[in-house]
Amino acid sequence: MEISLLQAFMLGILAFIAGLDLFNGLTHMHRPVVLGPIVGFILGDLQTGILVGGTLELVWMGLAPLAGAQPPNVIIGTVVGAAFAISTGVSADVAVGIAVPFAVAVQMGITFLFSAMAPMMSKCDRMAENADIKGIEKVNYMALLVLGSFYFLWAFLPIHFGAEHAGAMVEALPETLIDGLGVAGGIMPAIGFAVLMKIMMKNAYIPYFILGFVGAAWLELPILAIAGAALAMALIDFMKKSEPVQIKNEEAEDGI
Amino acid sequence: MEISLLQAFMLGILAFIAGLDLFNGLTHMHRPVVLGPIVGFILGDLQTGILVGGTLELVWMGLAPLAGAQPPNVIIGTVVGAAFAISTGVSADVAVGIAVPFAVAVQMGITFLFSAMAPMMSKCDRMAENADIKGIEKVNYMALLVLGSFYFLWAFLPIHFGAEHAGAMVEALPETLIDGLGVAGGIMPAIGFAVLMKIMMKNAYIPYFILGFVGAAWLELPILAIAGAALAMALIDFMKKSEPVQIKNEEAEDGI
Amino acid sequence: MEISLLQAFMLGILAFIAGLDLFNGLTHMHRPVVLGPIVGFILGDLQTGILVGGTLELVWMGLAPLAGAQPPNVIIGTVVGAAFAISTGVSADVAVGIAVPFAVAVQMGITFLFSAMAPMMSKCDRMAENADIKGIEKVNYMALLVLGSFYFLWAFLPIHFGAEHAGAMVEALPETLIDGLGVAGGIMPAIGFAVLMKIMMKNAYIPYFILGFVGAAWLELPILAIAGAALAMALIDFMKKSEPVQIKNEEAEDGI
Amino acid sequence: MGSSKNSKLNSESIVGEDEYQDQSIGTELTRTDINKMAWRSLLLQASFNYERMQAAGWLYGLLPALNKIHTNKEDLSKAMKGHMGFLNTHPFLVTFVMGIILAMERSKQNVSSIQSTKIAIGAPMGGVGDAMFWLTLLPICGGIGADLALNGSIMGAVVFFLLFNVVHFSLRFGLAHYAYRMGVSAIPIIKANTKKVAHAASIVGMTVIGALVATYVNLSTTLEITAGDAVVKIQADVIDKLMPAFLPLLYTLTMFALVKRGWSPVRLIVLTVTLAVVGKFAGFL
Amino acid sequence: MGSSKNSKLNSESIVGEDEYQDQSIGTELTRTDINKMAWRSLLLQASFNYERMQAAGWLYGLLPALNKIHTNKEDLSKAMKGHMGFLNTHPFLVTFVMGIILAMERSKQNVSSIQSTKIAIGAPMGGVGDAMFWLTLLPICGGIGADLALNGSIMGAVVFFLLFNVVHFSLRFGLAHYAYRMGVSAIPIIKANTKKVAHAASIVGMTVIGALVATYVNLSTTLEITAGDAVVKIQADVIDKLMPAFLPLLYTLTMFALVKRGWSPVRLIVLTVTLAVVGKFAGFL
Amino acid sequence: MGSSKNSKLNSESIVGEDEYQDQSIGTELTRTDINKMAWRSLLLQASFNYERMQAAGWLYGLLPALNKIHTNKEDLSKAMKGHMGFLNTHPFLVTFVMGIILAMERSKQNVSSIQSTKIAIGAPMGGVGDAMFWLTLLPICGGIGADLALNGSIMGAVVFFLLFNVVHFSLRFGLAHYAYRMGVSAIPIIKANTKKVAHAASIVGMTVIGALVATYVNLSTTLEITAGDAVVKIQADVIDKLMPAFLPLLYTLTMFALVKRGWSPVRLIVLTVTLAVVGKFAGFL
Ligand SMILES: OC[C@H]1O[C@H](O)[C@@H](O)[C@@H](O)[C@@H]1O
Ligand SMILES: OC[C@H]1O[C@H](O)[C@@H](O)[C@@H](O)[C@@H]1O
Ligand SMILES: OC[C@H]1O[C@H](O)[C@@H](O)[C@@H](O)[C@@H]1O
Repeated sequence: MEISLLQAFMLGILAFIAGLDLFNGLTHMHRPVVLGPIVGFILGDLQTGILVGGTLELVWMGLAPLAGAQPPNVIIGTVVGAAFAISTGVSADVAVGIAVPFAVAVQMGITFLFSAMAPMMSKCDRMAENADIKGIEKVNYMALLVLGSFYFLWAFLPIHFGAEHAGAMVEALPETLIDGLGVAGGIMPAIGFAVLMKIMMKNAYIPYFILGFVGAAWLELPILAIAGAALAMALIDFMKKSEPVQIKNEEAEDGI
Repeated sequence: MEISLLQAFMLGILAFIAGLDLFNGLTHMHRPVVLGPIVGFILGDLQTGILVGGTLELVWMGLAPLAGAQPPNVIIGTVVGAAFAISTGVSADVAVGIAVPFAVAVQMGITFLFSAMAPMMSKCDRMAENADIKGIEKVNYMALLVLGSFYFLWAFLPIHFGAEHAGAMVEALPETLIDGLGVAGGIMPAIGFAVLMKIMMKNAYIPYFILGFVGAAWLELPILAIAGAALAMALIDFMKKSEPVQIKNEEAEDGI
Repeated sequence: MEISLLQAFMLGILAFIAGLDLFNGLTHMHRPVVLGPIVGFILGDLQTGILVGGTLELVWMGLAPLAGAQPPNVIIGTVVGAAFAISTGVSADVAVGIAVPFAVAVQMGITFLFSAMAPMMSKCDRMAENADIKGIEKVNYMALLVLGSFYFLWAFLPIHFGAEHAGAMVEALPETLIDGLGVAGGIMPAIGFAVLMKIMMKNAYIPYFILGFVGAAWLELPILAIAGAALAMALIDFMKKSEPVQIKNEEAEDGI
Repeated sequence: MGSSKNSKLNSESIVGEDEYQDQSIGTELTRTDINKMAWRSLLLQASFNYERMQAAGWLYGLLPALNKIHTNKEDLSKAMKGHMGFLNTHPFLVTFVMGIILAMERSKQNVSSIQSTKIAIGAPMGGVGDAMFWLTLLPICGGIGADLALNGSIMGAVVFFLLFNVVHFSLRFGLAHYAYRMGVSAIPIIKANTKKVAHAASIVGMTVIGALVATYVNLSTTLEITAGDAVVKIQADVIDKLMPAFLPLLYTLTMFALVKRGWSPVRLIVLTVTLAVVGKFAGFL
Repeated sequence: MGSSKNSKLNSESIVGEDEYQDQSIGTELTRTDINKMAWRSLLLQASFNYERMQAAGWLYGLLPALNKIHTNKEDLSKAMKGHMGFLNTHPFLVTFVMGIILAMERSKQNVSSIQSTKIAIGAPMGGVGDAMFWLTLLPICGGIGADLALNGSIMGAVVFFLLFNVVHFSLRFGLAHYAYRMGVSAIPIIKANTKKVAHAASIVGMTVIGALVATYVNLSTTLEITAGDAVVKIQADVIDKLMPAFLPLLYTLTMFALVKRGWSPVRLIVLTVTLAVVGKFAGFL
Repeated sequence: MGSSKNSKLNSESIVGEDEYQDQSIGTELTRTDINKMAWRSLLLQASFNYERMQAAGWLYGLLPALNKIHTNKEDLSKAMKGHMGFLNTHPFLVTFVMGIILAMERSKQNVSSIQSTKIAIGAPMGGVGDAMFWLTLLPICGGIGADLALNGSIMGAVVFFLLFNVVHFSLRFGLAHYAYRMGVSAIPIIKANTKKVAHAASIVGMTVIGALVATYVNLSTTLEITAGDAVVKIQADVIDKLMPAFLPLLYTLTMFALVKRGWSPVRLIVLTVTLAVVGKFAGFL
């Protein structure tokens, strides 16, 4: 079966929407179990779409972005994989095999985008300074547009030009650069924390910063446990401050 | 050799006494090394009793009730096991094999009793309220009687009616119920702690409760370590409270 | 090749110097890679010395005294090993095999010396009491002399009398005594801490001692982590003390 | 945790309940009194149960002395109520705790302060005693006894019994007297620092209770959600990763809330047993 | 950490920046306002990036309400600047944090106090939510859906979608209203204890940030020094033994120092990217 | 831990001993003085021993400077006595500690405060230095050297020696001057907060000592009680489960008690050695 330009275009639009849903909206219509049937519907073979969707759902089972880290991209994996499965009639597993390099390329591409989006934050800082509500909103909308277009391209191109030609594209990506951006993404929260600390850090809170770090770095406690212990310390401090008055009475009583 | 009714009765009484000794008195005459010879003496074969006792002592080596949790019951294991060994002439190991289901049944039975005894505590609360000394004492004595009788039956019945018939009884126990009571026993200290917290918990101590919980739940520290750290915190607090006076002098000196 | 008395003597002197360098000076001329060539030079075969030194450097790679604990002694291992390799023409590996018992004996001997040196500290205490600068200096110089001579003997004797004869000496060492001294060395810091605590321990610091102990004994935290957490506690305390004044203002404001 | 209104009401009412009316130091306890306490301590676990564990037996051991100390009947009632609280300690070391607690009773410390101390000292001694007596002394004596017995000698029983009980009874009585003397000698200091001591004891006590909740309450779900190929083990995959001992904490806090609302422990026990049996039956516990 | 001169200047300037000029309690937010916030929270991650993560999307969600609360334009600017700070929490639980934060904004707490609270509540909820929704709810719904789908039924997609989003949207809207009401009812207490609450929030917030630095910043060196036979892995053999998360700490403190010197985040990002790419190229990252 | 009478006497006598009579800031130390200290620091471990480790060598390094600072002879004696206390740090980083300590001596801090600081900074640096120099720098230089040597070149020795010592001596001298300058610039702050600084230093110092006891004192029993079939390993089965490092703690506290009773260290050493040898002989150590 041949995929028409219109169909390829519609699959690109589908990827656009699903791509947004992965991080925004989060209705999870981007999961293979929903996405598969839609691809099938577009390509005129709903039944295969359903089956491929079910299969891919199991493949991506338990893979979700935790703390911003990207697993191989579920959307491109599903859209491209299901399109190949339906058009060439190969089994879902084989189709996934073909889609995997694209899913991985998009995983890296998203990492790239999320790093490249960082400098935009300073612009937002200035908008915030000027109480520019519209500006902030526009940045968010624009970001969605960029992200969605990115997904559109990664679905449209392989489907329209075929995996072989698109595969060449993937291989053309400069690997160290992409890897370097992945590393940069891992480090970047440091800048976020630095900006945060500029607002919040006073000398009085240095000790608590140290305690949190010791707890996480050496004792490998999860954030929840550390927040619990911190709450305890905060409460002790909170209740202590009101004591001096009480103490004086007590001392008076005790005749010290 | 046949075991007479009188002998079976005397072994029941022995189990009564030893059963109490397992949790009260704690002279440990209930351990196989002592109990074996007594069973032997009652059955007129001291020598076999001694040997069986020695063997069973090794079998139960290192098994003792920790934090209220019951291992397979040593007393029924020994009394029933030794009685079978002496009367049928089988080796001690074989006799233990026969006794094990009874030892396990009693283990569960004790768990049951220790759960069933819980509601009695509210009665004790009311007696305490009324400063009813006699009442508290009676509850304790009654509890001993119940516990002892339980042991009496579990020794007397299998020995008098034979393992086969008694075995049927064991199997008749409704398992999920018994298991459910075991689970209940595990949860029940929560009620004890709740009652305790009603007396002792003031807002000022919530943080320490949290810290203790974090230390035990996440860091898996033993109670002793937590008590040590808590002692340190208490001492710091204890000594800090007397400081204000001192501080004022210091400040005066420092000319602040 | 025979080693002359003069050569043996010079090797002893070399061991003297290198022995000191292991703990003092620490230029690390005592490492095989430097020591080997020097031994070769003294024995007139620089080239072999260089090669043996390189080989032994790899053997002792990563072995250095941590927290005062001695690995098998690198100096005697090198001087004696290299001397044998050069004089008998065996390979470096075989020579090391011959030198190992001496290296181990010296390891134990140093442990012995470091335990035996302990009583000298009380003498130093008295000198400190009298502000006797010269005395303190002399103790340090004497200690160097003793240590160096010890190295001299352990290099000179095996080289001069041959490994077989010297080996007998090593075996004559009373093992339990030596082991006992090793154990004593492990315990001895307790005395050092006791003396330290006499100076520094006030009741107010008992809690911190406990916390440090709990952290190291149960949580197995390294000293650096504990020092970090302690610093945090100290800072909290430090900043709290200056608060009372502030608090009063705050209270006044709040109208309490 | 408790709205501010609730806790205010609570703390007020507790203050009243907490203090003994008669604040004068109680009658001295004689050697005979302490010996009696030590003898009675043999029944520490007579009414052992999983809600309060050794509570009623512990109270049984203290009763004669409490009766002597608290001549005021209301005070006696207060004391007895306090001592019905959860306790689990080692039966051989219990007299050590008892001795100290009796000294505190004599000096008429607040109930909450006494109870905190009981927990703070008693709870860690549970584990210590188990390690020392159940896992060390007992196997050693048992091993010696079994050895002799397997050679056919009745001396196995005799030696075991004597060896074990010499340690047992010297500790039981020795610690009782030692602890009481120690406690009494501390009375003046305690009296002079009542509030501070109470506060310190509460800190240790409440920390230990927090730890006990995570250690002693055993509650975990066997729930597994199998949806097609996916199996999610609620306990191992979700709860343990987020917050170990979450269910014990949740259950304890629920019980606490209900107790504060006036539910009687019996009701809570019935609730707990029902839940446990139903849970076992339905397969989620 | 920061010379005393520096920090004095800083803290002075912060005090000024920190407080809102208009201290009167803000306009009440209606149900519609909160619903709007919940809807907008769907775009929490619209401009997700690795420097501030959800910051701008978070601000996007709050904007209408902030605009209503801060009629003073300078205050609005202050608020917006604060909310551009780093945040990462779970997208399903975010409205809970939002609700509380809006209540605090209404009561005109200090910016630093609001930001501390945001971090103190939001950060731990990230892990909690991931465990509950990504690792539990999602595989369960997915498993059910896939099961039906593999039988060829379109109901797989439908059931999955409905099941999942019933939970999703009830939480998103339910938590928003619940948290806001809770926050508002706490306003009087917070108002009366402004400084204390701020201090307590900062304690938790800064402790959590300390932990986040060690958890979120991923920086380790692949440097291995091979010298003849010897191989020293700088990360595994040296740094991890001395101080795990040393490099993340170092890098964060360096960034902090540069931020305090007035470097703009963009400059720091350029620096970071350059370093990362060069490091990858040179093989030490 | 020390009856109240004891500790009162103690603390009084300590207060006297603790302060320097001459409270005026000491003579400035010149670059030459600091260089001299750095040179002398090469003999830090000249009289190394397992009781005080580097104590006498440390004192040796400070002596010329101490002599210049404490013109009052009694003060000199006090200072020297203090510096004879236990110390173990890394020999390459020691000058960093020395520099700071000399600045504190100049500002006439209390002896206990100086000693706390010494431990608080010096002890953690021991592990840090070992990881950086013994386990990283040394194998790297050694590997390079060995590589060249195995090719038969004398350059192996030369390169090793130069490479290693350039790092070694730049650190030794660089840190000495850096630390002293840093310390001196802090003098005014320290002087203004003498008591607080002392308290803070003691907190860190005593915490570290608590940790050192558990880390540095190696004492464990090989005792196994074999009773018939039962084998109880006292260390692994009992002590380690109850309280790891129990024996080191016990022994240290015993030593402390004896020191307070006036036992001389020599007597304690003789006791320790006797115990160790007897213990080894009898097989329980
Ligand atoms: O970890 C919390 C949160 O982090 C990021 O914001 C994303 O990866 C979310 O999917 C995740 O829930
Ligand atoms: O754990 C302390 C203690 O707990 C329960 O009371 C019983 O199991 C005792 O045998 C045990 O010693
Ligand atoms: O551990 C720090 C330090 O301890 C001792 O002083 C010696 O073993 C040194 O080699 C080591 O660097």
